[in-house]
Amino acid sequence: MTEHSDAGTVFASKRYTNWPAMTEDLQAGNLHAAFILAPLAMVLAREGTKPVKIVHLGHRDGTCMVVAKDSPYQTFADLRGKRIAIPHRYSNQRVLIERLKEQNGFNDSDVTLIDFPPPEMPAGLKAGQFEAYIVGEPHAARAEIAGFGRILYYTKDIWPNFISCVLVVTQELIDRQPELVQELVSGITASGEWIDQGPEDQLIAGIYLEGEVVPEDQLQATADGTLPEAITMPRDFGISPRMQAAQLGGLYYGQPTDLLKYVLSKPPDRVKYTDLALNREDFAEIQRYAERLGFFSKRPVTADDPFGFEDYCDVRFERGRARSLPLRPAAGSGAEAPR
Amino acid sequence: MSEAMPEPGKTPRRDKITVEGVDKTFPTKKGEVHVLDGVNLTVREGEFLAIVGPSGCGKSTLLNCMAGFERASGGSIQVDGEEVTRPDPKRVFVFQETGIFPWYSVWDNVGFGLGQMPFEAKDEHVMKYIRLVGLEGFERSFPSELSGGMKQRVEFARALAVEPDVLFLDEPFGALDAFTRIEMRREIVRIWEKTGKTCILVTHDVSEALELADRVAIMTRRPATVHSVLDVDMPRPRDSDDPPFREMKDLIFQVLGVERRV
Amino acid sequence: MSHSQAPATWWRKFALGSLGFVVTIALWQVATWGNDITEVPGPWLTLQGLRELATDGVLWRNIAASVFRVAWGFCLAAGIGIPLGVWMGWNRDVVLFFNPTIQMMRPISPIAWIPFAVVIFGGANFMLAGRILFDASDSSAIFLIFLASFFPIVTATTSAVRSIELKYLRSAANFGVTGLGLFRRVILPAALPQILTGLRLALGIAWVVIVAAEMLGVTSGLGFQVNDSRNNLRMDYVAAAMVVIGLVGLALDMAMSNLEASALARRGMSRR
Amino acid sequence: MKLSTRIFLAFGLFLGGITFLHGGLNHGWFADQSRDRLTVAHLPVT
Repeated sequence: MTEHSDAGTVFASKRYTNWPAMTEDLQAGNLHAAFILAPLAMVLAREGTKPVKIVHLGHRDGTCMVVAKDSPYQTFADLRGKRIAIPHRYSNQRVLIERLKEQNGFNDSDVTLIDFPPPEMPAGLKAGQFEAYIVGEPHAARAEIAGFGRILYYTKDIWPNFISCVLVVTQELIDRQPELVQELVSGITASGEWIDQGPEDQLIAGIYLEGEVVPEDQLQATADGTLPEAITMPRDFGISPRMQAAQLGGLYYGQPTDLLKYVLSKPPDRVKYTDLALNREDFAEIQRYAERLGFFSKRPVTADDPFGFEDYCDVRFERGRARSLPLRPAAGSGAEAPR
Repeated sequence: MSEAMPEPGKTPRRDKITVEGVDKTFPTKKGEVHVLDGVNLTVREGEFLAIVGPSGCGKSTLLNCMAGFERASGGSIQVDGEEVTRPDPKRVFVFQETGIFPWYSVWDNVGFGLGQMPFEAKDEHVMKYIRLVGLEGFERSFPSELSGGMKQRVEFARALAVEPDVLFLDEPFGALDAFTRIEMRREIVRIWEKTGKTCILVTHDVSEALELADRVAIMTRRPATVHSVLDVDMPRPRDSDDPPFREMKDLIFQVLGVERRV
Repeated sequence: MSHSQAPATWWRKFALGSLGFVVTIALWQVATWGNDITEVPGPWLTLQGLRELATDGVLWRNIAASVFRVAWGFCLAAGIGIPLGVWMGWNRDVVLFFNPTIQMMRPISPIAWIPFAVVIFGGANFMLAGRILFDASDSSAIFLIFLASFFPIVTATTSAVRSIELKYLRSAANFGVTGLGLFRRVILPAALPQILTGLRLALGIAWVVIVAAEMLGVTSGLGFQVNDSRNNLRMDYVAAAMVVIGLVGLALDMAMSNLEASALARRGMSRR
Repeated sequence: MKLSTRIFLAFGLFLGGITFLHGGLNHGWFADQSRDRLTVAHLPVT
């Protein structure tokens, strides 16, 4: 509960369909908080009309490179002269590719990068529009589940603990309502820890096992989807925090829960939600690649116009007090939590 | 405006409309079209004058000039001594396919020219003319629900409602079937006799002219002028089979240079 | 059709119409046999998706957003387009002044305007009594709908006024009706049928444009629903959204044609 | 009732109705305003 309202703050999730729409809303002042690609956040901090700051990480890893199942490619070197689809010019996937090119001594002409909408990447691979694609989940898992794709690399194979999405907030929000930002960041830290290391036998508020009686006030969903309706989970789905997260994700992502279950469990370290604190070295390295790839072409980083960690990150909110999540023992859970 | 009605049939005294030396040319892409060439014509008050001539000879153009819809290129047209410059509710024009408004009911159409009036007075006035043309009971109907003849009656009622001095009739029965045409001719003569308006009828149907008019002006081919004006002193109601009727008809056809027998 | 036929009975219309409908559904079912929700879905999957979206409430929010934007864009376009069209139709110099510009801008598809729309309207929300009336995506979408509807309406109105039969104008002049009275009692009513046809056409175009316009830069509306479902690998939701787009578009068109019919009811022209 | 008023009324009611519907459903006109709100945007992608 924040100081301003006894009823607590409503953090309303708002789903966008593409990055440009989100960046435009951030620059236009219609949006003050967003999970966004790390390099894109740095570009906004550097060249955006409305200053933003990275206040926390969204998650680590969670990106894979996928090739056709029956294709001969076993390492990145095999992809010399081939086409690779990426989601966005300023995406972290492009930074990962840059590192792979460095490790394998590729120069720019050795591989062709194609900007491609993530949801169409599996179909694009199947249709042979490119030999590999690198994207965040669940679009990598889809090709795998559908049986025509094979994961060539998980992020951990290329760049362990790689930052992919970050939480940015506008400077205006930081100045106007810092305690809101504080509550948001500590909430995200707590839920991250719950997903990765939470108790296996406790259900988070709002989630009920099939057949359990659901208290009346939980039933209706508010118009803008802030207070989630009570979610009933099939008993055989598994009740580990990751499985509960898959159920919650289904509501907010609108994606099939079993797809999210797959992404969050096979293998478990496919995407990480802990250790989300900002650290200087991670960003410095990403910035090095970003500068080399000309992400800051509009306002190049020079000696007398420097661009450092403090210009795009604000660590104050990570040091705030931790927050505890409303958990309750899963009554009659019986079902053994899957490992 | 006195309601003194000269006895029907007797030639009235005063000149109502004088047309002197009127020319009319139309600019077209292919150069000027000379339609009227020195037309002279006088219409006496309360008279029923018919203007006859081959189609395309410019009789409608003359009527439009007299009504003020068109400006004469040369010469002058005067009504009650005043030059005609634009249309006036005192001189109402009745079109071939009726000019009544399909989006208004009969009542609204007939009352169109009356402007701001208290409702009772307007209703009484409108109903008077609806009864005059025999359309009582149809005041709420819309033109699309009426027959050709009934629509023509509405147009007459609308024209008469503003109590004009002059009625211009441009082949008003052209779009009607033969039976309705005869009925409407008798109707217009009855109204003319009852209201004493000055009527000017343009038609290419010589019989129609002779059945209705006191005098018939015969127009030449284009560029047209008035060839001659015949007095039609036949008693009403007129029968087109009477020998004098047929003689005048032959005369007019002769003047027009058109062989009558088929 | 050399011989004259009796008008189709109500029963015949319904039977043939639904037969056509059933055949289409059957073909659709066969063509998409066995597909799951991440491929082109069959009618049954689409129906289920539709039910889910409806019970979830998101469908109604998106329909409201799309119809809201079409309504405002269309009404603004009519509010400005009709008077301008009448003025252009009535005054020769005015049409010479405006027409070249209008005819040049008309073929530019509203979709091309999206980047400008977002920049122009990307800014603040438009508030009313402390509540958001138009948020950023609302106003840019309304702007696009305005453009999509404005040009057909102006063109239709201009030609409507120019093609008013001379005898009506002369009758009015003959009875001394001029100025505002002439517009209100003769010009507008005479031009109304063609204007209404123009409005119906413009509404159809607007509805096609709104879905495309909502694919970018908005976070609600049926266009957003299609794109968002695609991102979430829910092709059943995409198909469901398309069915809804079709139905709502049909409903709007029927509403418009009813308005047109009732407006022209007693003029004998509506029974086209 | 005069035709022109009927047409204006039809469009006016339609506009007013859909504005309230959209305002209510998408802009939370009728949701309780007592609580602080912060919208957090995201894409359905990790």
